[in-house]
Amino acid sequence: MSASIEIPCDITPHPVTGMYNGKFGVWLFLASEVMLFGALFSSYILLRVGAPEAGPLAWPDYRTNHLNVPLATVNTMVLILSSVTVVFAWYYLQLHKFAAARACLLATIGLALVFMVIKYFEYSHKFHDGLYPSTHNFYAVYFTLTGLHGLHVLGGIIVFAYLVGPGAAMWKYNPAKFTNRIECAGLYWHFVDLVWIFLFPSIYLL
Amino acid sequence: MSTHAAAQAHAGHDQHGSGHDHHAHSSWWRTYVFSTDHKTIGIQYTITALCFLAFGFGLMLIMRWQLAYPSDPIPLIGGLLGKSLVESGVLTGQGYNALGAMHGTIMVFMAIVPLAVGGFGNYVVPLMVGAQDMAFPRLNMASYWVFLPGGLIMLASFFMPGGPAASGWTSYPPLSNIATMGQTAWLIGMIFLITSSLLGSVNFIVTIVQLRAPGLSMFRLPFFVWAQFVTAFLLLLAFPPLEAAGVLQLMDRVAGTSFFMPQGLVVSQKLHEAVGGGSPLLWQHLFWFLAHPEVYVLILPALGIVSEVIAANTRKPLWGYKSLVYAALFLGFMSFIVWAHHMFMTGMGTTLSTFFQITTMIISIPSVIVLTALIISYHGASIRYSVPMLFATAFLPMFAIGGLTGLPLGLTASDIHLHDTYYVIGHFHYVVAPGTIFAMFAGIYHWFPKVTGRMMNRTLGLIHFWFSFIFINGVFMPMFFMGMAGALRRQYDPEAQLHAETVQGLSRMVSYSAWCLAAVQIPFVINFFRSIWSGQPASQNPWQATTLEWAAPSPPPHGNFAQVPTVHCGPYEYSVPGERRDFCPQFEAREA
Amino acid sequence: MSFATPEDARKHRNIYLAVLVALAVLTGVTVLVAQMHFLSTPMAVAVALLVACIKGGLVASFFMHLISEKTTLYGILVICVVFFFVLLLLPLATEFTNVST
Amino acid sequence: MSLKAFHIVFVITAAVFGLGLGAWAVREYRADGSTASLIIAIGAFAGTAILIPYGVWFLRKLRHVSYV
Amino acid sequence: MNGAPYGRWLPWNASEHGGQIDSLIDVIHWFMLILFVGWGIFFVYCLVRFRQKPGRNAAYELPKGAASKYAEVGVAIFEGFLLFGLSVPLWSRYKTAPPPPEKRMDVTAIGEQFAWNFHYPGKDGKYGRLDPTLISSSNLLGLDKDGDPAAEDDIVSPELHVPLNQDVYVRIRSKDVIHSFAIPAMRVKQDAVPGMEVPVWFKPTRSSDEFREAMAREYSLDQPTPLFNKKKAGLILMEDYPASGEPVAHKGDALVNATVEKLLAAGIKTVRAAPRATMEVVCAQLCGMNHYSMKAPLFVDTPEQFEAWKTAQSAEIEIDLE
Repeated sequence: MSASIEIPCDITPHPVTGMYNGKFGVWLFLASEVMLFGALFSSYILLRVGAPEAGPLAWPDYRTNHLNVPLATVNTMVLILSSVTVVFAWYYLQLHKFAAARACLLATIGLALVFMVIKYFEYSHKFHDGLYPSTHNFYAVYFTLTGLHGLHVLGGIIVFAYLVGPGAAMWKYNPAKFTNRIECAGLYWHFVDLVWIFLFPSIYLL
Repeated sequence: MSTHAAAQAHAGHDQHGSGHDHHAHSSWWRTYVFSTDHKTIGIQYTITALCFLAFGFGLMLIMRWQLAYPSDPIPLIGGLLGKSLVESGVLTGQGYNALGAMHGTIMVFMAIVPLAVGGFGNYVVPLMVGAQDMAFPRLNMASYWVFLPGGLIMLASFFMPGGPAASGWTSYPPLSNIATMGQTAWLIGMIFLITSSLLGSVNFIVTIVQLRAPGLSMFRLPFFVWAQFVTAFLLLLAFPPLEAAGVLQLMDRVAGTSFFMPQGLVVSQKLHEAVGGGSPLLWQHLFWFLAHPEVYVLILPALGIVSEVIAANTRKPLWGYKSLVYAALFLGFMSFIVWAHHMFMTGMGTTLSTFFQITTMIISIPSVIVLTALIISYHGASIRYSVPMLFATAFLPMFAIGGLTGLPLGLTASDIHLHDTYYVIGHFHYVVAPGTIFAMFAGIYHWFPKVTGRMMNRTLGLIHFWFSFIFINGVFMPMFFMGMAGALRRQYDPEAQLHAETVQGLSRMVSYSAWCLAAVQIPFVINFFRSIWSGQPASQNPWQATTLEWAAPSPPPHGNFAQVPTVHCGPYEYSVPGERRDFCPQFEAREA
Repeated sequence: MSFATPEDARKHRNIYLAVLVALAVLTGVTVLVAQMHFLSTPMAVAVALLVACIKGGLVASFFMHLISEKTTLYGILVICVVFFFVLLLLPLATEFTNVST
Repeated sequence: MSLKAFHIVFVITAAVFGLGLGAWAVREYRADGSTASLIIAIGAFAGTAILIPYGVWFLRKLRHVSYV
Repeated sequence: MNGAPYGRWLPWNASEHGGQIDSLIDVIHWFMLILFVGWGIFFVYCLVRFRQKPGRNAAYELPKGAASKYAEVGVAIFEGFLLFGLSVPLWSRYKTAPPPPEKRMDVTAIGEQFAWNFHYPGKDGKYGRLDPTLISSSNLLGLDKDGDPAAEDDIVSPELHVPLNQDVYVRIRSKDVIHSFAIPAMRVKQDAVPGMEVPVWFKPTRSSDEFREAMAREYSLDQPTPLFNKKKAGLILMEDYPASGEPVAHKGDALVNATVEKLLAAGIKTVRAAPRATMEVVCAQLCGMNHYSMKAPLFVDTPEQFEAWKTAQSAEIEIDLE
């Protein structure tokens, strides 16, 4: 009986795929996420195209939909900035500058929290105005898509909080693997930001 | 990978804290319950799925009573069932629909997929690729522990007010939107099950691509691994749309949105309060976008198992190994663009229906190729009729019937008459019941010695096989004739309609066969448990097979192999001329 | 893949810059088409989609191709993108070719 | 694809998006002259103006990091 | 085409296009049978011929694959023929060429949990406005009789009556959930999706009378078993009884308890009777707890019968109005 299990390509890239397991896994996960959001976008398009031209069920456009574009623009910038901080956390880890990396990760978490707070204000403003998911299918789409995206952001916050908190201990005994973990988390985070970049124009601006 | 990281990589093989506990020091919980060992997880999946399989089968046996003797009280257990299902011992219409919906859901999502992928896939794939474990052992554990709550939520819905979901396993809105609370439980359960499948599929793909033993190129992989590989892709890319659909339906039910609710619905002469603007067909698209690939999720692992069993028992290489692989890949790809053949009757126009008919006919070609390749593999063989071989052999004609009867359903014109009749039930059950489930039995008998180190009893196995074979045909063959006569599926009272009344005799025959089929599973259960403790001890390679799992001891220890095997040849080198034995395992080097 | 020589690196950087410029120009085209109103709405949408496809193609072929010679992942992502569009377009097409009165 | 590669794709997408948003806001400003639109337009173009040189700088800075 | 209309294989076909569907089904099944038997013979031969025997090894060399290639190509070609030769043209004819408005009988079928209702436009050929807010238990469709003059002569019926040998154009709708409008005898099936109106059309070529003649059976009236359980509900007499002299019961009378008593009193113990409704519009899509009971009788009337029925329905409407 072997005393411990060695999984190949746990840290070093596989010669054929050029990826270590974690990165490959994250990309596969992102592929499934593409299909998830694809289905939601598909629903959005179908409902929008199928909506009547006039009447209470007509689809509101950006002039009439009561969404707050300036706030969402700020949020977009916040997310883009948080992607930059993530990539630099990874970069600093490769240079063995752990303190700088941690600062970047903390900044990422901070920016993500800012995003969530702004989101909270947006939502509560909608509720205050009597706009609920049940008001109209547009708000149903708006709340569902941005809500699901918000859950992804929340997931990212938890992952980063773990990596900067208890998970950071790994840096001491297995820095290569820790760096990989940051890269995987960063890939996920970039994807979440990318979804927002597509969500923003298609919900707020069209 | 940075230069720094690369430099670190080799130094960084310290596994401390990465979750791969040393087997010897693990607690009972870590070894048997929250285990990260793919074999333990595979066994957990298998046992759980077999329980769900029996449960789903039991639901059908109750429904079969109503179909044989409409409105007669159910004997023995009629009084034990809850108010949501029976009234004074008689199954209600709502109860019948609930049992039907849960039978479908349990069998597809909680029995066969976990058995085929979670059970066999988890146990066998890492062994077959010569890995010590899956790529992400803890993710693997998480996948099981997400699956189980999903299943339990489904079961819990039986105790909810109004009973479990009763809108069919397809859960078409608006019916499912206005249904009782059980439907919400169904949706939440499904989201768990889908998440579990996603976690599992990522693990499978990475394991198969990255963790293969030295010398094991992709085209030296056993067909079973290829089948699991394609299956994992189907799970990965097809399941998320259903997850999205589930979220949307949950929003409809909980937050009052109208994704699937059009305007002006009048339910029981009252205007429904939903604002409207939704599309009921949207759900069908999202559902079938998953559910058609799901068919191949059910069938591909079965084909994989059958191929392994046939190769080992015909003592010759599989005919057309590469065409099998390409056929499986092609099946996987095509399965994403045929889904709307489930929706021909929704009012689809000629253009799109022609498109979907064409893709449906095209997808039948690789199935024909697979079947032909497996049948030709028998030619020139030296067939050893072991119990798994009998099941695998029976699988082929059963799968052929299931596949062939798909033809009239895939063509719009003949589908007009056959859509939603018992013909459909017969068709897909031939694919999954005498098809996939027979393959699962073949797999259980085949790998039982590897898992437990003991053989299963042959006599009991023969009894199990022959009677199952007879009765399962007694269950499903009459359904084609009932469907031809126009008897519709999902009918609580089988005699309510003129055209169905005339085939009630057949319906009763189906019920008798089903109960007999249940009875002849008893030898299997006895055999299964008796063999675990007192079966004849098995050697490391009792079937004299060639693939890598037989290089490990029976049962394999934590870490699987004493040392990671090196692969020297393709997967099915049987009866090689000039060799001492009639098999050349992948893990043994040949002279010259 | 890492660059062998500084020249190599510079060459690649120039390509990236060229692609960036091309992307910016194409975006300008989209905006121009949208602003000028000399095309009917479906045509404008078609042009916008076409430009978007070209842009996507640029990103995929230059960046992704240059990024790595390893094709496994890109194969998977391409399949994913294909199914994404299937999912996006086929239900829509089906809905709008339905037989109705 | 490494995080570096994905970051580049991301920056390009973000820049393209910034241009689109800027163009949209300019059109809005032309239509109704609202200050908010003007601010968004300026902000979006400024963001893009930062993102593109940032992308180039990023490429240069991480030259030694592999794309795989 | 003899024996009972409903039996073990396809039911009698009562529509013009149904024959083509039936022959397509037959062709496919012959094809399936030939293929399966062909495979089966080869398979059984292999199973017997190549069973394990001492002293004989399996052949490592694989058999040549030409035959299988031919088989696969043959299957593909035949599937192509089924598709482009039979199914697509049939579907296209069936779905894209509705009968011209002046030649057809127009009716709307509206599904609800758990019944079908049929809305005929009446003499003026115009449908009255349907308003969901007006729906009540006495106005199942919400027909706006007061507000819309076109609604005055509209007929709303739980039975579907169609004239023999005339094109019937059915607009299919649903009030609540998804139903499926299915008439097995007509080879018609179309989902009723709420929010959509989808038409189907067919031309009945066999009358209810013809079906009834074939379904008529001898019924014994003095049996202790209840004659009028749900299975045999809706029987009508096929002849006058007694045949000679003054009949106590007439052809077409419903076989209800009162009639049976009269017949038994007259000393008649067996009668020939058949179901009144010989064809059914059923729901083929799960629509809730009583899905199985969602059906409506379909009558294919001769032109005279059809006119008589319409007149009777209009008379009822007038009584209502008074």
